[in-house]
Amino acid sequence: MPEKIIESYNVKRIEILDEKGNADESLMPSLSNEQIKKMYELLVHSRTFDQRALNLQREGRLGTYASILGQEASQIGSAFALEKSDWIFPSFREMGVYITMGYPLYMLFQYWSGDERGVKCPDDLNIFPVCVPVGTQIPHAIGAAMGVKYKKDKKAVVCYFGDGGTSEGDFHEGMNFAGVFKLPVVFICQNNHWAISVPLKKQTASKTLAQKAFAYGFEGIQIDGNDVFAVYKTVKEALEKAKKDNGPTFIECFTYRMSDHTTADDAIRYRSKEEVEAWKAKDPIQRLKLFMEKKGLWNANYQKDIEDKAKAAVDEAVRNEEAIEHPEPKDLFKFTYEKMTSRQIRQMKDF
Amino acid sequence: MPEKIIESYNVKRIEILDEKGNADESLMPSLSNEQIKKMYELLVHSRTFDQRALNLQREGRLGTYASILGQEASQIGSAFALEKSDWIFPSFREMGVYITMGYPLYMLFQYWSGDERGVKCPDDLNIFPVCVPVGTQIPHAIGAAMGVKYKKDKKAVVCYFGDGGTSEGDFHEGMNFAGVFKLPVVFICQNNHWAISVPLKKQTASKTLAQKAFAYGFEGIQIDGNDVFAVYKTVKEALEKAKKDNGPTFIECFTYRMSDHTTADDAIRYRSKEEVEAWKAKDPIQRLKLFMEKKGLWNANYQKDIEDKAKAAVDEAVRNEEAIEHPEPKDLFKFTYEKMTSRQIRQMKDF
Amino acid sequence: MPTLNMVQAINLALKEEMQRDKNVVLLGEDVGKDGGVFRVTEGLLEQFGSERVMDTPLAESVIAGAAIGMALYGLKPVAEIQFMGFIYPAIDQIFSHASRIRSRSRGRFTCPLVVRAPYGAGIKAPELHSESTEALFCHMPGIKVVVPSSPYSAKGLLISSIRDPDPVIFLESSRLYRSIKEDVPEGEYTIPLGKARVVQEGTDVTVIAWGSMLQRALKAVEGVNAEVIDLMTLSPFDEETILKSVKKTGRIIIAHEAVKTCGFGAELSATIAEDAMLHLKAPIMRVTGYDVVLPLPKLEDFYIPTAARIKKAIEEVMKY
Amino acid sequence: MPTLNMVQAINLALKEEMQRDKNVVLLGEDVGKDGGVFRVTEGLLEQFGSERVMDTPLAESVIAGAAIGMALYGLKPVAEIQFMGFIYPAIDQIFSHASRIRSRSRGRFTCPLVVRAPYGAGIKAPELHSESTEALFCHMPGIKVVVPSSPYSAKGLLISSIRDPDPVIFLESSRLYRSIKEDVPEGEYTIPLGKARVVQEGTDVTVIAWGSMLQRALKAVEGVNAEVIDLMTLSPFDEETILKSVKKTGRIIIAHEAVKTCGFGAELSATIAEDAMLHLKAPIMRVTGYDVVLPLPKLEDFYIPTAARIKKAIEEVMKY
Ligand SMILES: Cc1ncc(C[n+]2csc(CCOP(=O)(O)OP(=O)(O)O)c2C)c(N)n1
Ligand SMILES: Cc1ncc(C[n+]2csc(CCOP(=O)(O)OP(=O)(O)O)c2C)c(N)n1
Ligand SMILES: [Mg+2]
Ligand SMILES: [Mg+2]
Repeated sequence: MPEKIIESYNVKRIEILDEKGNADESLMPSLSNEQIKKMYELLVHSRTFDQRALNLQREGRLGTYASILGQEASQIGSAFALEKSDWIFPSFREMGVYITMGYPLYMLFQYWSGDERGVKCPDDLNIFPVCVPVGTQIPHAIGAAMGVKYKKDKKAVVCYFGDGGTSEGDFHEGMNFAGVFKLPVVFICQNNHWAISVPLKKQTASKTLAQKAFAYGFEGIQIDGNDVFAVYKTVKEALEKAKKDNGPTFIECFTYRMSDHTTADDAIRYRSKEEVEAWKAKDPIQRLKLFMEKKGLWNANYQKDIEDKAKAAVDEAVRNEEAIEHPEPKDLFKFTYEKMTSRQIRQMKDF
Repeated sequence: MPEKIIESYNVKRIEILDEKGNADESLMPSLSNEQIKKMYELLVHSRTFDQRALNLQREGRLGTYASILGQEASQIGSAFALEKSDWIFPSFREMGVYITMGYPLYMLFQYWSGDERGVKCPDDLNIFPVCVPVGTQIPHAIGAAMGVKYKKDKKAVVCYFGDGGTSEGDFHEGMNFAGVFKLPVVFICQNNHWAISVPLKKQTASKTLAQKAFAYGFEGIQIDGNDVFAVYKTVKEALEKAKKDNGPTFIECFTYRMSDHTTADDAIRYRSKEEVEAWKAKDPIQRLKLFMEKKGLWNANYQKDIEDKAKAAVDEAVRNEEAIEHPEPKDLFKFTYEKMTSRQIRQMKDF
Repeated sequence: MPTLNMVQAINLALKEEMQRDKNVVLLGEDVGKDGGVFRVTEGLLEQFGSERVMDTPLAESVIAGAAIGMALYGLKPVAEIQFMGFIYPAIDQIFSHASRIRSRSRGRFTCPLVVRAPYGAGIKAPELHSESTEALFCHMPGIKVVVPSSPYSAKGLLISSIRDPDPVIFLESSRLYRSIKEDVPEGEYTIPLGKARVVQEGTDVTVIAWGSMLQRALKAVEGVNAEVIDLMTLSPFDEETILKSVKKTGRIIIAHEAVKTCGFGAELSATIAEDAMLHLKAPIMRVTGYDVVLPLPKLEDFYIPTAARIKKAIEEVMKY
Repeated sequence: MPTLNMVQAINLALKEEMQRDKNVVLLGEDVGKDGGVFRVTEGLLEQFGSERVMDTPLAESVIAGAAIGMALYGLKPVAEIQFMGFIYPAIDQIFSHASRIRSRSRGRFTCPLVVRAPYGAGIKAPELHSESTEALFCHMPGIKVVVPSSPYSAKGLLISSIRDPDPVIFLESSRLYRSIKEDVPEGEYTIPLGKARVVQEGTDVTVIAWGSMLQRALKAVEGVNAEVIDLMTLSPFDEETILKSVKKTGRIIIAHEAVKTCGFGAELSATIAEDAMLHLKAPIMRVTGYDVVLPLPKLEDFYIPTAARIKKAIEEVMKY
């Protein structure tokens, strides 16, 4: 058989909760009503935070900020599946993950106001600071996963990045390591269809991002990233697989960046209103609300209650953040090395 | 249909000429007897060159050298499909490609003796110099292919690299560009199963290298790299496709590095004799000889004749190379910029 | 003559060079439809089409590497790296190839390309958006490094860089992009690479600066009989102009935004200490960024050298 | 006490540190089964197993990046880059992350890792196997750079580097690997980072060198009353020892294998010109590689600074 097929691959896509709030019961993950409500609250909470951050930026009270609008289900759904002891390597657009993990809100504002102290992760969490150079956090996740494996810890490592991130060399090298060393890592790619002004089609000719995993010998799967149940379920299973030492998983969350790339961007320059409108109908919060309403878990009072709570928490965080003293110029010198060099000590005398 | 298959991929493998010299007529490329003999002569020629290079190195008359033993069919078969006007980006183990393209033999010895002048490609060829950092030639091939496309030239660009090369970020980024811009480029990956001491299995968990192309939205195919007909046919078709602006192709030549990695290496340290022995039976030259013998194209006289010719050509090249004057120390300064800097001019006074 | 800011001047240089020479093409992240995140390439996609103004995937190494391949093939690519902090993944292509291809092939292949990148702090941007590591590229023979300090010089230097037969790293101070305007002639003019400009003559002290520091240097010398040199090309740099000034003033201040250790100021100082030592009246002082990891916005103003710090250094050397 | 060459001394340091601390792990291309292309890690796979001595795929960026992740997680990775010329793809991870993680996280996360690489010319190797671009790494705050010049110092410095709380680039002269032997004690001893060593005291001239140049410096000073300093750590470097020697001899020669422009010699010279100018009796001379693309083997001996060139510089400064 001189021309033969030696391998075959299928790309799967999972959807559970549709736009009308109907869930596929056969795939539905086991979640208590309390958990579902908690998820909903985190979604609302994250969006409240996000809106406030955008407002603060407009008022000049925050620096450049990257909105998560539209991507909340991918972030909350995935982080909800995590344990506090898991290690998380975010990019720069994962405020919903930080919030779900219980990261202090005021510190997030502090970071986006240009203060390193905002990403000094509390000791009981393992969230690596915001990673600015696209894709470069992936190798760190690989190394941490190698550490987990070496120490035989019952932890998983999760790494977040965007569709644009899949074009970088570090994505490739890292994915390949994950396959070769069969690492306990879950890659969560938020395919929000844009990398600043570059649409997915110009980012890669690959039909799905999920299939990129096949090049590294492990499972890749596409899920509806605006469907918090699909995200939760898929990530949860991938984490369990990782913790059983059954290797890595690549999850493409099919979602959309509803906002500008950052507050320094103006998306009107490069994409159509129609495209954005079409995605509005797929809003991740709206569909969970409809689901909960059908189940009797949601009503207007409840909505008002959690919105008030979210607003109060964000208000307090803003107050706390704005009460923090400006960092000392001397701080410039204190964290480059464990001990300052003699040259630094001399330079510090300028202050 | 909440859990559905949205894409499917098959990895094909092509074999035409088996170890006993039998060719699958249904797949056989159209080649005249003269062409087949020419191919055979190039195979012998390349092996003669290679053996001499190894000998010269042992005698201290050449620097570190990377043998092509076992990979001749991948190199000669692919280069035989090329036109002189095509652009070629080799790695460091493509002496068979240079030889097939008619590159002056003595210059190859000159290069491996540590003299840049050996890779000053003659004007009628477009072979880029030996590229030492693994995988880094791939982006150059991409850029050249973008040039071909921009100028609407009827040329293709060919890029060679090894199995190890597929692990580098530049491979990934380059492949992705090729897919996005639909470039007229043919990637020829000589999977010789080793990257120095690292076997393919530790290089990637991917079952084939061919399937890596699917991640970039274009065709990847595995071929028997010790089968000069399969190589020629596949590359020829890929080149035609490229020249018709139908995009890139990735070809995995399944072959084996019979020799040490380079003359500075000692493969006994890390691989078994059995493995090497098993591959001896798949020798690319032997099987073409058997094929030709069956077709009445080969006999012992012919063999002697072409061996003598190859030896004579190599002898002459060695003589020519050894007659070349040592490069001038002043040459150190002459090729950094088009014009020497004032600092360089002063430094050159040391000589 | 139009009064332009640096963004407009660079845009004009690109436009005119693209009109003049069909081989000039642009590539980079967001350079097309978006016109670049700083709008430097605005309007060029519309004018020249997507074959010449290429939005690329997010991959710096192959942006540089593809530019190399294009240059080998006879094009004149101008690649944009979105911020200098993202040039590091492209360093391998620049150091291992762009710089060496002429030498490697003994001149058969050459690499006439330009890599443009905004550099420097002061715009309250996120991490890694504020690098000024120009010295790294000056340590690599085969590469030229150009850093304009004003709209006028930006246009003339960029045209020269595009026409140069060798690879050029062209660094644009993002802080200056829109903060200074200047008369910039339409139509072609070039400023030669490798030549510094004496911005102001003086006899008591020489201040050498480039890019983002020139304005501060000029401010610092107010009221002093100082010579101010805008280096413009860092590699290869204009030893002659500098040594001449040393011989004249005998007091040297070098100001740069990069960290002190191994910044380009070190090379200038070392050159002077080697070739003009006997003309020095005072220690050679470097006024630079501190040897620290670049801070986030809240501390960045404390990091960037100020006119006051340069002034202090001048007072210091004037004591000798 | 065994007499070891540098390969053996480094191997011994790795072995002892791995015995002492289970968190010390090795990774890199061919470091396992093959024992490294220079055999520096020979025997360690057999002794410590493939969980601690990891042959990796061919991917420098993630070798460095994974080392960072391991360090974050509490391991002490020692990554090998096969030749310094192949460290460029890893520069982004080193510059953007290893150097900044402590600062970025205000100390919550740190990066105690070592990246080892053979460096320098003189072994007739192919292109890009002969780099000595140590100065690049010295321009990046947060990174330490160590370059041993002998088996004894290699062992002691490597142990210190592994134990250091910050990332260290550890460069090993491939030319020295097997060309010098020295008594190297078994068992632990450390040589502190950041301290230079006065190899030989003298009064007339100071020669500063490191790594591959120290032997040539010592040869060059034969018959001269010269002080010779082995810098050992380039970043942070030992200003004190150097300035003290300047004050003593007043004549300074710096020898390094890297190209002259923006080599680490520039920083040393600039530091002296700034802080000890008045003690200088002569120009500060740099004896370095030429400002050219590194040649292939046939010309490499003409590139590397020789003892004769250092000697000539000494004669030069002795005229003052
Ligand atoms: C290495 C690097 N190059 C360029 C940038 C500038 N930049 C910031 S975000 C971004 C697009 C990222 O797209 P994607 O990965 O899809 O993430 P998203 O912004 O959509 O969340 C770019 C180009 C960067 N931060 N890092
Ligand atoms: C970037 C880089 N890293 C490391 C090396 C050292 N090195 C030379 S060849 C090689 C293995 C290459 O393997 P492969 O790509 O399979 O090609 P092959 O040698 O088998 O032809 C290595 C690691 C290099 N040349 N470049
Ligand atoms: Mg995106
Ligand atoms: Mg191989």
